[in-house]
Amino acid sequence: MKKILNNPENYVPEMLAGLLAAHPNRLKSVAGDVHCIVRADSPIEGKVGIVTGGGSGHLPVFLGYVGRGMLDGCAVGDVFASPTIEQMYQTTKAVHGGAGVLHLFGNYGGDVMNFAGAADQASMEDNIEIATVLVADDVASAPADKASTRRGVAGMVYAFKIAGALAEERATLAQVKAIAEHALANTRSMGVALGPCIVPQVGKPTFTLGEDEMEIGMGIHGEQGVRRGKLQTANEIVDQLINPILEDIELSGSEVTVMLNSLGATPLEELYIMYGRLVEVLKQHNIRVYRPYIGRFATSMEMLGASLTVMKLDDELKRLLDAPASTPFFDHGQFV
Amino acid sequence: MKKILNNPENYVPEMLAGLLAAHPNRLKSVAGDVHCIVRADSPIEGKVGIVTGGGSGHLPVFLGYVGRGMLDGCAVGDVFASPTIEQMYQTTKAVHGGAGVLHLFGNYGGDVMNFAGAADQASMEDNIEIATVLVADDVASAPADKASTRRGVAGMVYAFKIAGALAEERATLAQVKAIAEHALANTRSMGVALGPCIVPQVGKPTFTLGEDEMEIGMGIHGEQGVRRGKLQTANEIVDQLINPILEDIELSGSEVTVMLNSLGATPLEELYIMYGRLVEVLKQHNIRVYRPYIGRFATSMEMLGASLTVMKLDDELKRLLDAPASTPFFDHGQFV
Amino acid sequence: MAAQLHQAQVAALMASVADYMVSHKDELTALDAELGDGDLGRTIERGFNAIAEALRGELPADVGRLLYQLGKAFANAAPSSFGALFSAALMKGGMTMKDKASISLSDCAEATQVALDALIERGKSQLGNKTMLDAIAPALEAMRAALAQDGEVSSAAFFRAAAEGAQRGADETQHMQSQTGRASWQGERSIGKKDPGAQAIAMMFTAAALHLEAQGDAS
Amino acid sequence: MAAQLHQAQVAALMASVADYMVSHKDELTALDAELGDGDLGRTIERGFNAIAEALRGELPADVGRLLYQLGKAFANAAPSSFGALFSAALMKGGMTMKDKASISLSDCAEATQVALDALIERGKSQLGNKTMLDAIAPALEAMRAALAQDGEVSSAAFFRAAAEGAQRGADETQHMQSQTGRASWQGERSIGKKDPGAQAIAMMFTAAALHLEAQGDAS
Ligand SMILES: Nc1ncnc2c1ncn2[C@@H]1O[C@H](COP(=O)(O)OP(=O)(O)O)[C@@H](O)[C@H]1O
Ligand SMILES: Nc1ncnc2c1ncn2[C@@H]1O[C@H](COP(=O)(O)OP(=O)(O)O)[C@@H](O)[C@H]1O
Ligand SMILES: [Mg+2]
Ligand SMILES: [Mg+2]
Ligand SMILES: [Mg+2]
Ligand SMILES: [Mg+2]
Repeated sequence: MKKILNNPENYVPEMLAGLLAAHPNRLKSVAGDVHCIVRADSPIEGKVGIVTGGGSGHLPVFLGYVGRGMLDGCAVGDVFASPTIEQMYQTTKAVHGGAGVLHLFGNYGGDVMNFAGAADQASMEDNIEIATVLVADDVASAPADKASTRRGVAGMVYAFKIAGALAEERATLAQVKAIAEHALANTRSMGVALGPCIVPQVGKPTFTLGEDEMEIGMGIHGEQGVRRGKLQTANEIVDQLINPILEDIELSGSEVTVMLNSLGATPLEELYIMYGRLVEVLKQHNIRVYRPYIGRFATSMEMLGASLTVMKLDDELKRLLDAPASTPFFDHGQFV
Repeated sequence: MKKILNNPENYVPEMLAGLLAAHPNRLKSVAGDVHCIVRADSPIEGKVGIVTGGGSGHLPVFLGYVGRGMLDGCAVGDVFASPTIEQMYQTTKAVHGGAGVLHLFGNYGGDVMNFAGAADQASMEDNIEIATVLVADDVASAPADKASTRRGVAGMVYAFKIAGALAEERATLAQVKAIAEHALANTRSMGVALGPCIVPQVGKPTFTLGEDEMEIGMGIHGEQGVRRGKLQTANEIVDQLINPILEDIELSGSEVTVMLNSLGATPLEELYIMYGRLVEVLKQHNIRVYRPYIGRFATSMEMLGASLTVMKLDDELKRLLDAPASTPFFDHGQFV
Repeated sequence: MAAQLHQAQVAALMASVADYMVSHKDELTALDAELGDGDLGRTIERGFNAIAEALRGELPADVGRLLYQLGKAFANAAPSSFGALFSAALMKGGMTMKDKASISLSDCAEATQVALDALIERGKSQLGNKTMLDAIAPALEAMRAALAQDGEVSSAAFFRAAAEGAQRGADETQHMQSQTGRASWQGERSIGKKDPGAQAIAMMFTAAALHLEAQGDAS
Repeated sequence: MAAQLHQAQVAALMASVADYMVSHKDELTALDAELGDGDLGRTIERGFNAIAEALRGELPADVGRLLYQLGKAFANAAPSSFGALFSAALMKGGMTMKDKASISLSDCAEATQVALDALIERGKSQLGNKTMLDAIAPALEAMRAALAQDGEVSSAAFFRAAAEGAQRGADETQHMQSQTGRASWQGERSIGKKDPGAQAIAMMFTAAALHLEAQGDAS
């Protein structure tokens, strides 16, 4: 296992300590637990708090998006493992500014069940109004008629951005929830894996692929995809990512934002090669691209592969996408 | 070779085409050659142009830093290979706004000799005043008494930022050259490699390391380092990167900016683990950190490893570091 | 007199189960690697280590609060799907035995029923979806059958019956298509693989039976 | 009459050299992998393919412009250290023979001297620093010696002498410590390894000798 670490057991707490040391003006931990990370200026009176949570190993997801215009807090689990109910609860409590809290996170069993427990506890013990929105954007994980069982992947970054922008404008909890749902209803993703990553405490690869194999549709923890086969060209891969998305949501004639995301090891160079093909295909379908995001937005440590996310835009989503945001990993525009 | 590409021979031109398609408002190519990339608003009348160049495979270095407040242009070579004299010349010509052009690039033989040829041509044929500053920040590559032969690594990003900020203020070529030299005189780097990358046209790893080995001081193209040995802990690695730097430049009691840079595959999580140790060591030497940069700033495609860069700050460097910049890969602050 | 388990016996039994589970974790990792993300062994290890540790500390005097506390320890140590559900089961099941310093075997069956209901509520899943539920339900049935057949059944025999039921149920999951959790993303390809959570449940009952058999417990 | 090489003969000779170099590129890659970054074979391949391609196109009638054009083709195709230097050598060396439709062997030696000087100027390196210079200098010496010994020396014998000199020089680089280019970053560890650029030069002269020998050229 070729990793720069001190002790697999301390991978996450040491990572969090480093993160807090690097961004003291932006982030703080609460309840004496580095796994409970919130904006340094939390709670913000009168603003809906947005809390996410999930396993580590996906930076910048999740906690890299805690900051102005995006998230208020993040409960951080061990690598690829849910945080605890207690951590979710403490994070929720710490960002509550009187306007309620949105739990916005990926559709993974452990997270779902633990957030349910945390929501119960926050509403029962502290009378905090909680709304919950699950991210389930990965078209590879279930057919359209079971869309609600899909897993959440990079599309969550768009949900963070859109919901975060509206919350920053002091919208109500119901409004923030509604816009998150609206953004996600218009968001689809699909990925491809070329090589595995290693969970530090496990010490061996999460899956194996032949020297010349790839898996289309594989999940970000190595969950099985839709098809394993010979490694194909960039153009063929892009086609296999975009086509299922185009079948799942009507996009012709519309404007979209796209995110081409490396799962970690795949270099930017290859994302740009993919992007060349992507715009070609989108053009064929009369789809215009607004503000492409190309880089590493949701990773699986050193996994080799990439994902594509498309969000269909309307005026409101465009306005919120353009709104300023400032977090350790996502900066654009300027707050006035 | 597990890469997402169409044809190794077209790796770079397809990457560039994708990049130009993604950032049409920021970048354009000139002289009918996608290898000659300049700011979309080039040339800027009365502003010193800053041109860099070098091999591909290091994104965001080099061309990712072309934009307001940083670089004006970049001549792009094949993977790990110098661009041609002609490409450097055309790029230089395209950004010349009447105030001269600074050639600012890493100390690699091919680049040095080709930039020399391009500078000759630009001054002879077009009467453009050219200044040249080489980046030679890698302390692992030569002892202090041969510092000018050192290779250039991630420290060039600081040079781009500082020189770019001053050029944006309409300083003269001599001033821009002087501040670039000043920044670099205060900049040192050192890296560690845990695993190789693959040059697409070569198809096999640039070097091999045993399953449990690392190489301290290895260059970003796989050039030999100072020591190959057993993989050590994050803390031990950080010590071996920072100590040679502390021996090379007097930093006690001063303020620095640091860059912890992944060479590609090494995840952000591990950089933060390293950062935790780094601040500890710096504190022991009474060195304060201003604005740490933690992420992927200068890579070698999917190489596994990391580098550390330190730049000692004074008021002027701090001011220029804080100045706004806006490029496809580097955004901070806002232009007014 | 019908078999009773005192608080200390329950604690000893849970310690044995914890021990057994930790040493059999790799089997569960392997199953979860096939069907899920390969972390169930780790969940089991962390969760049961936390239980073992809690058992070495100060313990409530009644069985209900004991199980509740162990459930909470599991939840904080191993918050995966299985952890969230199993800990909820222990906590809710435990709550039915609050204030009881000793419990009967029908209390056990009753608590298992409550736990099963709690799991269904929290996990929003159903029997037949290829989950741990499919091991718990037949275990519960076997418990009820054992009690119905012989009111004086020994706790060892009672848990042996439950273990056999759970194992049968776990084995049955091989023929099911997963409808819940990350295994469901495999769709039809999930058929033929045993559900790791169900197998974990079967192993726990087996561990309990082995413990009681080793005690020569025929009370 | 002293040996002369006409433009067409130079073109044919360069085509043979290009061919030979491309088919021997792997040896150079291996040397450069030891001492540098392993791309010299690729530089050679691209550069000489570009030369071969240029030779298939329209050619200037004089040897000087021919070599200048081939140098430029090499530079645009293979802009590495070796490429930048070798192409400069061809261009500057070529310029000394501008307007000559045919050249003598002492023109060759003269051009080599000019090329060597140009290399030193552009590369800011010196003899003994373990570079291609250390193959060119002894080749030049051998050329001069051959001319001095026998004013009527055949072009085949002349280039054979140069090739032997270059190869001796290239072999000698093994004992040197690198002072220039990326190999210098290896410091003392560079000792014992042959300089790839020097070996490339030796191979070019060898290829030229082989070509002329095969022509049975004893003019
Ligand atoms: N909603 C659910 N209801 C009941 N059991 C479930 C549910 N989801 C998962 N499980 C059980 O949990 C097991 C997987 O546990 P675990 O490995 O902890 O999950 P994950 O790694 O996906 O969080 C499955 O084999 C299944 O028995
Ligand atoms: N400054 C220099 N002067 C003379 N020869 C040089 C110089 N730098 C490099 N070389 C020669 O070039 C060879 C390496 O060429 P190449 O592989 O193209 O370099 P790189 O890959 O470093 O750009 C060396 O073996 C050496 O002979
Ligand atoms: Mg899991
Ligand atoms: Mg090279
Ligand atoms: Mg699992
Ligand atoms: Mg080389």
